[in-house]
Amino acid sequence: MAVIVDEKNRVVVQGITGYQGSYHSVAMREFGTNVVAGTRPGKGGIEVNGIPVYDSVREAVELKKADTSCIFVPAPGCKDAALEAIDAGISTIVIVSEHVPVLDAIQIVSLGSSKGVTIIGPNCPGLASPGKAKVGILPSKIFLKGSVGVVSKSGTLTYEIVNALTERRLGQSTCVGIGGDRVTGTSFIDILKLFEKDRVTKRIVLVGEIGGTAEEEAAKYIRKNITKPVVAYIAGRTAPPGKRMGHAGAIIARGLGTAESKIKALEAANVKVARIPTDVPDLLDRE
Amino acid sequence: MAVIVDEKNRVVVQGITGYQGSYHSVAMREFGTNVVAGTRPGKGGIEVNGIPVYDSVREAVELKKADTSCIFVPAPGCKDAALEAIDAGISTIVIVSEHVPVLDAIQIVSLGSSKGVTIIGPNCPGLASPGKAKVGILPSKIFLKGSVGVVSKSGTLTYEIVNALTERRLGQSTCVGIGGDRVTGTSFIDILKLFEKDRVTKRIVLVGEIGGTAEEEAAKYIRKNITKPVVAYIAGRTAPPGKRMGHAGAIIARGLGTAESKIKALEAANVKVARIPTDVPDLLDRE
Amino acid sequence: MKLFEYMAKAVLRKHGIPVPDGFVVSSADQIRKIPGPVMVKAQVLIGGRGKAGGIKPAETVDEARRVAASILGMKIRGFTTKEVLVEQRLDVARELYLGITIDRSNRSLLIMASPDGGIDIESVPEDRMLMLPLDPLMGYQPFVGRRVAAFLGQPPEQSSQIASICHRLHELAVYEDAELAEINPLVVTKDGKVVAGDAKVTIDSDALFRHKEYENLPEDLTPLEQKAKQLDIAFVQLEGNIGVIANGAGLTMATLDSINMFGGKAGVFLDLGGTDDPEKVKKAVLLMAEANPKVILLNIFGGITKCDTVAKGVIEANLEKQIAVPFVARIKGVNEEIARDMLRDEGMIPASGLSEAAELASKESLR
Amino acid sequence: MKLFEYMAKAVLRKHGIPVPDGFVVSSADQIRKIPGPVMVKAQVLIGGRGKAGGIKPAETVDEARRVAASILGMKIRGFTTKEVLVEQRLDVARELYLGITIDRSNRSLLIMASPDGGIDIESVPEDRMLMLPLDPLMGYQPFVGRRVAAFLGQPPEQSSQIASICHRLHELAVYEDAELAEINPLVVTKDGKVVAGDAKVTIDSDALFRHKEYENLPEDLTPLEQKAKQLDIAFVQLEGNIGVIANGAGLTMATLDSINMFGGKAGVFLDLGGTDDPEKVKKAVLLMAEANPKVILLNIFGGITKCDTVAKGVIEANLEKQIAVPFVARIKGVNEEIARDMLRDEGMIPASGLSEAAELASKESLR
Repeated sequence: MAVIVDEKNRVVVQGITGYQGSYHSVAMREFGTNVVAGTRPGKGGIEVNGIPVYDSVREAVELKKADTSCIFVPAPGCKDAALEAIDAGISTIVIVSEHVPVLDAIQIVSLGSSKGVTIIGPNCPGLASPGKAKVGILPSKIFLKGSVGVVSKSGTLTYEIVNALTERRLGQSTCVGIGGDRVTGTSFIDILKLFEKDRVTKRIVLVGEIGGTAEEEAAKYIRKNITKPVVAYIAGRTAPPGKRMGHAGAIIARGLGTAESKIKALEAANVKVARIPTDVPDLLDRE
Repeated sequence: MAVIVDEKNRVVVQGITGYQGSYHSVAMREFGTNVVAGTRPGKGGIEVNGIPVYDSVREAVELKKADTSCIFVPAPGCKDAALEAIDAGISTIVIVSEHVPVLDAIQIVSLGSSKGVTIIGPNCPGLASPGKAKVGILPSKIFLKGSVGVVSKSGTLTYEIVNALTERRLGQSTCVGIGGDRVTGTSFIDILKLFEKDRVTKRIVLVGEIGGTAEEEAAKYIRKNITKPVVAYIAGRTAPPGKRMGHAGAIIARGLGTAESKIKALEAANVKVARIPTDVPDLLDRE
Repeated sequence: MKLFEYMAKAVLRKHGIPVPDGFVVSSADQIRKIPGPVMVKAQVLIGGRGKAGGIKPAETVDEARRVAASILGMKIRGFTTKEVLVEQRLDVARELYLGITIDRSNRSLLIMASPDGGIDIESVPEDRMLMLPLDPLMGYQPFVGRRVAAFLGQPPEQSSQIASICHRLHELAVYEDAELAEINPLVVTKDGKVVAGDAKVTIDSDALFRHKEYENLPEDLTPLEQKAKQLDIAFVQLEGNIGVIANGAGLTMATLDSINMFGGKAGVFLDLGGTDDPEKVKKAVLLMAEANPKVILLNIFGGITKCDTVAKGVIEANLEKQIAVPFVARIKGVNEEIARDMLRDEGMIPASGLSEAAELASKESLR
Repeated sequence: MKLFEYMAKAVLRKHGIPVPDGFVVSSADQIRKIPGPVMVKAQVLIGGRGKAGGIKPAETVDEARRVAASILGMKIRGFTTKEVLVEQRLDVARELYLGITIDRSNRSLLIMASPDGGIDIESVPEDRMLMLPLDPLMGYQPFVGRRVAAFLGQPPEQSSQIASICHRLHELAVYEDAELAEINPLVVTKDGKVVAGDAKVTIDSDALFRHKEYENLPEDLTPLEQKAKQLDIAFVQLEGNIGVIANGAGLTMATLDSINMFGGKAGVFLDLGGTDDPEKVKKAVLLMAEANPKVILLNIFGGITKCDTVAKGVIEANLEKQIAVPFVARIKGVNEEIARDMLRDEGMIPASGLSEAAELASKESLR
């Protein structure tokens, strides 16, 4: 059993007829994922790369026993797509779609959590367990099977770091991109919890960014609950203060949210923090 | 441990300053219930019959550790009151208020169930476990401690039947009035499940009414899951067809919902069905 | 509360659901011009109008007036036609069914749809009827409309109209507190439009406090029913001759069942709700006296109030309006002995149990 | 996207929240009459206007014109004042704070309130600031407003106004997709009215597809920022001289961090988002050329597209507009060797890793 998904998950790709949906459904299948169906309202009956397409997730669940969804539907239709998946009984949903309105994300995430559905994203690259399965858009070539668990807010930066690990023969158990939007279904803590339990994962890499307080909360959690070694990188040490921060942001943050605050919190939790991404494999090697 | 509530529950009475709220908070306390607080927005700080009144349920929870609420707030404010209680972390809510709009009831019940809150009512007399506690408006005098579990959709008819049981020295373990509205938080099945598990309850009385299919569903459940003897009474054998039933009602009901249908279903589940309320003790005596 | 068809259609229109052009009149000469061929439809709150001759076509203004005159005043299953709806006749290609109501078992709203709309909707086989409970936390989402449209199996252009109507019907139910909103038939016209052919809307009467606009709508009530409504007492007219007053729906029905057991037959019954308020009991007794039953049976299970106080209310009513018929009274609760003596002294027939009361009343009614 | 104060107040008014009477002008002579004593307020999308002299009182039309003329054109922390709001002056008894925004940790909306409103709101101690996350499934309910009003500790009459404003502010956030709606100060006037003294509203730019009304609002953008926005590229101007193009926010920030490690300083940076679309890369290169950095650093991590295809886009851009400054290019993914050779042939400086690229660019920038 890998973290969240493995080769047994039966994946339906929502929005399979688009460029991304079509490309990545094949890439997922080639990685080992059991892609059983796609959906596109009004296009039911066709096939995309040999994958049957249905009008609704319900049909994919009833006819193909889909239990996992990967959503590529553009932002305006994303909430509908995600709630359709929840309503149809899908238990794990990876939302790749970007630019999802934050109030839509709040609704998706709160409904998902009230029904016990795991939601990853929105605006996330998804997750991959080399040798088992991937759900999302992470480039397959960068991975190497191994025992490092990677959890990250970022997309391409995650690829950069996974690639650096692989070049140093530091293989990965599971890599989860939780997405960098302000509201996401899965947090660092959710994934850290799974990595701690997962018998394959021996060491953990956490990739964060400035803004929000998720890294500080993760640090607090690590200090209390994580026994496996953790190495972190926080992007944005030298970035300008975020443009989103008005008064409300400052009131909420109360000094948290900066790179310094995050790094300090992580170091207090005995996490080694890399200064630049290429330092991550070095620090990990020393653990 | 009695069914749902006992003398350990800490009850807050929402709408304690009204006639009903004031009267029944004392009646509950005299029955043995631990009434710790009342609420009435804007009236925080006063006392009603020695019970401290707060502006909000949150204060009653924080200051008096209330975990159970009994709502007397008139229908227009009932949804707000119930959601306030859910939000404040109350785990059992008895809604006495009648004439609650059905869409409000749907919202209360679905939110309650998504948070794991037990909701009884709306428009229900509440529940009583003689010798332990009662939450609601059931007349205290009719009860006798014993081993018969009573579950009923009705108010005064429940009193009639409990009274008849008591006159025949057939004491009650717990009596739950689930309310007769179309949408209620707790169903016959929910209570039957608890009675089956409850070690004090030896025999069960179910009091239903024409309309809806709750009795048929209960009968199906009894057949499969209930080992204790059940006696039922269905009010409305001779009542005229309900005025509410239009096409939609008939489509949904598909022949169910009548007294005949309910009685047939219950008898098929080996439940003895009384023709009139006063037959209930006789049938129960024979079990 | 049920709305007349024309009001239901106005509510549909308000929420953006297409309905035929039309207008309502209470006398034939109010018809000045018509939008082409029309249907003239009796406005009564009961089904089966068509079979009863309450719906008829007309081609010209003159004919519309003639037809309207013939329908106005018509008695349809006990209801008098006071108004007719004169409405553009639809060029029907197909008749579908779409409705939304309360799903008791799922504790949610429920969308119902069938490709076989029209008069026999109640006998449509189960597999031709979609019953779709809506998750209350999720509310309506576009995928629901797509599913409904797919079930109805119309071409894409009609499907998108159906999905939109489905969305608006849900909105209507939520905004108007409709416990039932039903479009039957939902007509697909020959030129491809999807239009509500007929509509039933019932507003949840418990929600009227937030819908003042429905409060003073005409209802088809007798004077006694009107009075009962004002007192918040349920009033139902049955076939028998025993007038029953009880508190609580369950107890009222149980009282009817008990009467029946002893050979009696209930006539009017009044249900006070779960209260034992002496003032309300008194008013119910006065109201019952107006309904002229052969016997009156009062069955009150006391909760808060003491029985003697309730009995006092009954006696006051009797003083106010001498009740000439046998009056069987059963009041249960604290001080019931005192109450019984008071009632006996007043010439009433006290009873201690429900069965006893039912037996006594039945006997009196059969004399 | 941030709204100017006068627009934010128009949105508040639309949702029934009281705001002072007022109007906006872009030149002093547009002021014809005023509603009594007024404040003239610079309309810029930056805080600290008051301290900078951008808010001034006026008693008469003439004075208002003089004051407006002095404020119009004023530079406030880098922003030029193009319009002023002329607004009824409030007779302030108390200044409160009320806001709603996104709570990342709770994944919900968050209501914030403080009895200590005004300019120093950020330094209000925690126990004077109510932070109330709203359960998304429950939405806003009246008890929330009561709680907020109780925290603000005003008399009953003001409390009910506050609860109502709180309700409407939540409605505003939901209907307008506002990621921030802040009233600071929320003024209690001497005659007991509760009015929004100042307002900040930020609309979630991801939600503009359902708010066409905000799409063409004025924003204070430079021509290059405008161009970047049209291309859906994040454009940020920093202090340094290395122009950075990367794909993805995290990777872009990591590139800045790496440059900094090697002593360089980033100037303009462009973030393409998570894409490696060659066309978008090409457009970003052309845009960067216009920004005149001393060195350009391109860092693309390829996902879908092959590196040589991306390199081809870069080379095309270079052909279209000869780039005279050193160009360090790192493109990672399939066929990266081929891409590197292509770039070298074009006179660019290929790099294989992020550190190497950062080091090369920093060196070039320090020459």
